[in-house]
Amino acid sequence: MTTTRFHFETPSRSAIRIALFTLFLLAAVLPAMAQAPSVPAQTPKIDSGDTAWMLFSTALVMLMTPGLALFYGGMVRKKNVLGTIMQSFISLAVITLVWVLYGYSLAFGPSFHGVIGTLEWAGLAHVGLDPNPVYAPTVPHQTFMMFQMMFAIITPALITGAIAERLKFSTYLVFMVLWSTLVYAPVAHWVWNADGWMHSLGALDFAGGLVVHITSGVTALAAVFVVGKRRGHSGELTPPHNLTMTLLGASLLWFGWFGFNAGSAIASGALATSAFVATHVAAASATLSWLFIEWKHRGQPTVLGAASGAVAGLVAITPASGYVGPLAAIVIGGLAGGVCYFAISLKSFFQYDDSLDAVGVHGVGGTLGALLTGIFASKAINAAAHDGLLYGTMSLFAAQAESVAIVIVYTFTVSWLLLKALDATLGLRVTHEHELEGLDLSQHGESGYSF
Amino acid sequence: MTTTRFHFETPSRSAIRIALFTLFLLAAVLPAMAQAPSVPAQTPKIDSGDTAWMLFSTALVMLMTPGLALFYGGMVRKKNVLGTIMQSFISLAVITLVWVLYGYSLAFGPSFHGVIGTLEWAGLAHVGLDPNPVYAPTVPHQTFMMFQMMFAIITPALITGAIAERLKFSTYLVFMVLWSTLVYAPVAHWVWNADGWMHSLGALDFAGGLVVHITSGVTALAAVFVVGKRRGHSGELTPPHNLTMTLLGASLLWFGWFGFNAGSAIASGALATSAFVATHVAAASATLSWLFIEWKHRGQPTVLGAASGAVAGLVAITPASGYVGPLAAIVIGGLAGGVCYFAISLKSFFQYDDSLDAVGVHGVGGTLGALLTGIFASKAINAAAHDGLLYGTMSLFAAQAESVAIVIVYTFTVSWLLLKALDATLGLRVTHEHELEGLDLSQHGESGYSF
Amino acid sequence: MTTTRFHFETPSRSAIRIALFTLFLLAAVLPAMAQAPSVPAQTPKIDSGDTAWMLFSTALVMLMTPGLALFYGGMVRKKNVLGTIMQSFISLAVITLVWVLYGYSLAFGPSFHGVIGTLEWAGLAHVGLDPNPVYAPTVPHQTFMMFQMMFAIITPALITGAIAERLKFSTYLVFMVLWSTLVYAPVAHWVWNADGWMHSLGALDFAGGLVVHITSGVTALAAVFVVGKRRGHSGELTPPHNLTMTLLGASLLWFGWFGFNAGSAIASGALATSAFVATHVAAASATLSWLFIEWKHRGQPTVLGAASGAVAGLVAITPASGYVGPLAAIVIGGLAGGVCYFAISLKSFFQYDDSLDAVGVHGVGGTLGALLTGIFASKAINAAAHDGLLYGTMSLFAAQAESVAIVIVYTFTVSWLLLKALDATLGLRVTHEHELEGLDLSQHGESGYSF
Amino acid sequence: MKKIEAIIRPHKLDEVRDALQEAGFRGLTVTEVKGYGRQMGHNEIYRGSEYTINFLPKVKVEIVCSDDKTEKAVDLIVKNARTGEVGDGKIFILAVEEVIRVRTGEVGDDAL
Amino acid sequence: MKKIEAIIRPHKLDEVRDALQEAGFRGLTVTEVKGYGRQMGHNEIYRGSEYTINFLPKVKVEIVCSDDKTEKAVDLIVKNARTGEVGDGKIFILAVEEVIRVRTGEVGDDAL
Amino acid sequence: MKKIEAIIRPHKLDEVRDALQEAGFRGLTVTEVKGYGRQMGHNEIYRGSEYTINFLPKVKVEIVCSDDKTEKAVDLIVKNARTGEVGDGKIFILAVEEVIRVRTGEVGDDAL
Ligand SMILES: Nc1ncnc2c1ncn2[C@@H]1O[C@H](COP(=O)(O)OP(=O)(O)O)[C@@H](O)[C@H]1O
Ligand SMILES: Nc1ncnc2c1ncn2[C@@H]1O[C@H](COP(=O)(O)OP(=O)(O)O)[C@@H](O)[C@H]1O
Ligand SMILES: Nc1ncnc2c1ncn2[C@@H]1O[C@H](COP(=O)(O)OP(=O)(O)O)[C@@H](O)[C@H]1O
Repeated sequence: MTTTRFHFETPSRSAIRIALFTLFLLAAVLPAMAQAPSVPAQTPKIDSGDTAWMLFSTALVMLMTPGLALFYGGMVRKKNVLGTIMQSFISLAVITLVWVLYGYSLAFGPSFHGVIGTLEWAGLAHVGLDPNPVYAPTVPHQTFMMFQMMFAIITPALITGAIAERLKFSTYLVFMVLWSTLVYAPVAHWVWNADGWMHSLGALDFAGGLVVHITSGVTALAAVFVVGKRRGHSGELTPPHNLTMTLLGASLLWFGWFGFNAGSAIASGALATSAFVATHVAAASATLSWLFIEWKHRGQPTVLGAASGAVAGLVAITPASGYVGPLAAIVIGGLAGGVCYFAISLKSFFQYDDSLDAVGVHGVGGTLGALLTGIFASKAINAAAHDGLLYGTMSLFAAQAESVAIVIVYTFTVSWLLLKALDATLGLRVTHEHELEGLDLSQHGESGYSF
Repeated sequence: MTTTRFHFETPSRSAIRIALFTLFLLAAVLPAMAQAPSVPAQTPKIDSGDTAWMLFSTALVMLMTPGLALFYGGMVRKKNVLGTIMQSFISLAVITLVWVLYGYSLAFGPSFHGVIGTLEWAGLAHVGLDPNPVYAPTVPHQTFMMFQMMFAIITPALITGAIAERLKFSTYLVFMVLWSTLVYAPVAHWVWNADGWMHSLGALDFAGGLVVHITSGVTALAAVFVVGKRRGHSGELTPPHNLTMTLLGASLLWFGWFGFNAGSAIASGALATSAFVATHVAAASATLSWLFIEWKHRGQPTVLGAASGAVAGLVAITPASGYVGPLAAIVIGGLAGGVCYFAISLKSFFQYDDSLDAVGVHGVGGTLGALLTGIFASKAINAAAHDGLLYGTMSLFAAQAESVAIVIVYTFTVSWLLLKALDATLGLRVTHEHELEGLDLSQHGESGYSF
Repeated sequence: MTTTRFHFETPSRSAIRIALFTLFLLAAVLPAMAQAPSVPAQTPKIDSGDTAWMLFSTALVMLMTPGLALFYGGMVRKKNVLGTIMQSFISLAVITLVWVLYGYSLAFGPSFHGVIGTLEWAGLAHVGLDPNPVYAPTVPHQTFMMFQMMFAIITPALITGAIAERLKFSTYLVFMVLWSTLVYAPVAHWVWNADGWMHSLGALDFAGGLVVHITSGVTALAAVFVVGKRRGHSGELTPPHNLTMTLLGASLLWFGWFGFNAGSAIASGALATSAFVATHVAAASATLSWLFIEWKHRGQPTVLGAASGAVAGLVAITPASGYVGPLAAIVIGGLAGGVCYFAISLKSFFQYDDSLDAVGVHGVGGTLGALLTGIFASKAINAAAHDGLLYGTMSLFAAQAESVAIVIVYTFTVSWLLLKALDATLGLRVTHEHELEGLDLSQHGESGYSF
Repeated sequence: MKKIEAIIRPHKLDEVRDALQEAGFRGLTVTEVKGYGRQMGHNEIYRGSEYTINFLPKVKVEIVCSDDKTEKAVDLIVKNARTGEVGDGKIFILAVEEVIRVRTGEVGDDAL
Repeated sequence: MKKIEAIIRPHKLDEVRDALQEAGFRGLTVTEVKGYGRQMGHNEIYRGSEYTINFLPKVKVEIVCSDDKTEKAVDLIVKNARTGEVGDGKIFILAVEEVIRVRTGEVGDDAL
Repeated sequence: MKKIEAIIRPHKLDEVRDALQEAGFRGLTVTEVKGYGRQMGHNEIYRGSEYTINFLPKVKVEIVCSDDKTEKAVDLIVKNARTGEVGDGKIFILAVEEVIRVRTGEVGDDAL
């Protein structure tokens, strides 16, 4: 699939071409529908409880994307609220099709030398309702595919926080498709595919510290440099327009994260419970740690700080959630709250405009979490894990550090090139006038509120 | 409990009648309480995973009604926001009692010649915690009853979109009760009751294309004619007052629809997964198709368009969700986005005021979905299905078309008569002054916002 | 654990001390991490369906706290919206740590003469992933612990409704910790611990009428007296600033309450279904009963009334939910709507300022529900129950009344002393200027909205 | 030049604007205000407590025009904003000493 | 006739309104405004970035009354809106040339 | 004394405020308004229906100052609010008869 053939002249022309291309793709695959996955006569291995849990988790992770939309949407100015929400919401549509048509095959399909999946599972061929014994022995293969789809959906949306209030919608659509293909799918393949080459490193990533948070956070960093700062002298930047929306978004993220992490056990039961506990406890601990540090440092415990702390904790516990107990989760959360609090001040220091702190929270928090996994992971919690530094073993930590470094370098390079190419051709950024007018009117012809 | 002392003279007279009727019913069934459904000593057939999934699905479908409230509430003017939200919210209360007292019995109880249920199960007599082998062999009968209740709740709420900003609250309460009794319960009986007469047609309706969307959409059409347009010259109609609320509502609908469709498998496992996948994929595809068509047609890809497309896709996939694979779902969603996009322009053409497009989305989308089921349904996906046109069989499509026609004719006739009768007696519409003042103040004595 | 050693001079000093103390605690328990709960080689008794249901229920109850935040947040003035939301949200963080560190051990740990738990389970020692046969034989012990945690989280948040718009944030943090330790944990121990002394009374409390609603409602009553009325002459009190937020909150509460009550079956299946049905039906019935009484009494059926009625019904059914059938639930809900409607007028009569009616709804509704459990409970529904008055047995009702009286007296006494002590030392109430300025700016340095 | 300030009912705004526009008035400025006057406020009831809403939503329309057009503008406003019920609003006329158009710097009648 | 424009603190509005009403002033119009003046704004901190909120919420009260009542009105406003802290606000008095009541078309003092 | 009312584009507010402040103008009051004028409104499309948004967001800046500073203020506003496109706005100058500071009761120029 060569999405590179895209060649946009104006937003609407590009729109129609995408539509045509989609149709074309559909035409190509429609004959395959007769052989679509079927309910086999006998599926002895499907467990109703595990499937219930995984379907529920999938629904929860789906809800995180609207949650993120609100979390981000509340932090921007009123004139950008719809555009910001849309950047997350539309990912539900775009990445779903990418995933079904070829993304899942690239990430989880039969591996080509551990580097990328072949297109054997494109259009979900061979991805049926029988369990896939490798990935998910007790639930239908499509359940696993859907669960993973929700991860692929939220990841590009996370990036948009860094370049909020200035991203061109039409280019963003193309970016999502390409980034998902060139960054997300390969990294997911390396880390999670049964034959992915990073397995040999022995690194652990329970629910996506590398695959979701580091990729999105590092791309966010590349994006702030390529896209540049928001225009207008600083005085014009007004505070978050609706923090109640942000709080609601943070709460939905927290709620959905139970599916994200505990669902990554790919079964109901003890491991799911353990990840569930670690997730919640780390979020709580990070909330308090951010809040108290801010209170000490700035004199006020803010509500946005509490929400940000919670998200930072959730990010950091993600890679570790299936390998650590509740007390380790308290420590991980506590560190995440503090480290991310200071990480977001880096932007003032280095003078870049990571508008909603995608770098500071997802990049830094994800990296921290991946490294702390190398310290706190314990075979006592999850027999499939390795012991971390705390238990006297050095190798896991080294593997974590190595895998973090590799993912950062790969992601930054490819994302930077991709963003540069898009900026030079389609333009990543709205015009000055459109930025002043706001994304809502300029990109979508709408206003968020007509009170 | 003596609510009988109530003595209403005005609008509230209808209210009191409902109350009296309710009391009467309660009085009749209270003695039965001692024999209320019991946890039997042995319930060998209840599957904990299936029950978990169905309880979860029920909760999800319940959440759709508040989701709809927000979806609609964001699209009206500020002065009508509470009234609009209330029209959905109150359905949770009113239809719950209707369903427990007699609605479930009419729809799913022992059939009277395939036409309507008897009152044998009124007050949930015989609807206990043992599984009902016909409807749901692995979950308690009450689980199935509750799941179905949530469908009965959201359906009348869907109608209100067509006549938003002018419906009289007191009359609406009476309408809900009567419509549920005269339209929803019979159609549900015909289509879903094990002995319903439409079974013999061989039509398929997995999760309510006929029962939920066509009935509500067609009644919406009848209602726009009976109730008439909103007053005021067109200039006075202001744009949606809060699209962030609408987006949140659409997201909750999407989230809840997993329960709606995948829950209609009435068990966890392969079929639920298949329906889950089809639902999500169709929503994604419809979102993009609406968006791109609008972009081409109007020059801007709107956020409201994306949300509307998603809902249109969810509506259209509803009857097909348990019978089609993911690629067929992409096609169904893609068609739904396009067809519903053009369907909503019909109102400008025919000059009726389907304010929030209940006809264009639920009527047209539901009909489209029911017909497409006749094209794309496949025994390979669900052994209980029939093959559609695509697989060379004509009979299913014919059955679908016939059942659609029957439901449309029945629903339109009964709804139109009911609405006319209510308009002539209680009045369906608020007064001119109340319409100017807004539903919030005139119907409820409140304001949505006091900023 | 002697949190009484806290000694706050200024908010930020206290903050840092809490942080230090937390660190200290962590240091103390970190070595224990190696012996953290492990996934045992064999866990034959974990049921995947039951665990799926309990994890889902736990997530649902977690969502109730943000739901409560919105429910309350919409009812206050704009200048207090963040502060009000924060009072609920922060409970997710604070009580989580309390519960993990020692709260769960106090409430559910090995009993010290039926009065309080020992610290044997502090830091979740011995609370692993194997099922605890006493509390939850088919799910991991940590699942049960997490489910119970969510109850401990929402309970202090409920109290804040009574003293909204004037509570000092820093003192509130201390209050939460102490109240949870001195009131919540003991009462939960008496009622729900396998060896709790109130078991011998034979009282029933399925999901927390005593433990959650009476404790919070009675503490709310103590708080309105200790804290006093909001300042400003009455004309200055403006109506709820955003009822759409309140409606969304009420909807999330209703949704979450399925987990709260049906999850209290601690397993999927018949009992969970029965509680689910009772919960929903009671909410519906209470919504209508409040609405119609208000309509008759005040002339308008308000949207806030409907939402309040729903919550009142959910509160009242809580203790009874696992012991009554749907028709009894209709009666309980109907009574709750009416009784709570009149209970909230008491505040005008007695001239206290229970700002958001925590006393009227949770105190009165919880008491009513506990007493009605003594009337309507039936062994036919739940073999583990006792029959209520309706079935000719007096003893259960007597036990309910006795336990209600004991919990009220204990809670009021301890809460009143605690609140008085905090008021005298740290100050419970913001200064006059801060109250005028609003909690958002004075306590958190933020504004909810910058439109 | 005069400035006409008209406090009117919100739902009359479109009619007033249309009438003024047809009559050749090319500019006006609108502010949402709350009015207190002879028109009785209404009561809103929230959980049993009554709140008297004394301040009612109104809009203020401001039009600056040359002296000779003032009467015409006032007539149009009165005609189109009137319902005959208490609360229709008031029109105030003030003298304006100078008008400047920001874009061009033009002053006086040319700036309108 | 005069128009009195008073920029005051929002939470003083009810007291001012009550006082004016008791003294027989039957109408006024209120606008939410943002004021910039000697009163220092405050800082709000969002995720480590400080935002200086220079514009503070104020309300503008407009009362049109006959010349002889102007002093009375000003006195009442000053008395009831004062806290003594910087930021209490200002009162401006402008001449009004004509007043018309929309409902009746009455003009001048009768229209008030 | 004069009252300067300037209707300008919202995003020009900060520049105007900064310029005025530097020039020694210590107080002003801002109101969000909607303007109707030569500048064409835009169309918003909601589900296929077009809504013409004729009223565009503007802000009204009010500054009361002594007669001699009026010109200076107007100059600064014109310079800093101008984009050269239709819709830059208007400035109106009205006479103010008296100014009172609520906090102190001072009147006239002292009150500013
Ligand atoms: N003296 C006044 N000064 C300023 N505004 C006034 C005055 N009197 C009335 N208004 C405004 O005019 C509106 C309508 O006045 P009201 O007395 O209610 O009815 P009517 O205009 O029919 O006499 C009020 O809501 C208020 O905004
Ligand atoms: N010259 C002015 N023109 C217009 N409004 C002004 C002027 N000076 C002050 N104001 C308004 O009065 C408010 C209070 O003024 P400020 O200087 O803060 O305190 P004080 O009234 O105590 O002197 C300001 O917020 C602003 O709205
Ligand atoms: N005659 C007028 N009276 C009051 N306000 C006016 C008048 N004319 C214009 N305005 C205000 O000035 C704004 C800008 O005017 P417009 O005609 O669009 O452009 P320009 O200022 O460039 O001529 C309008 O939006 C309106 O708020």
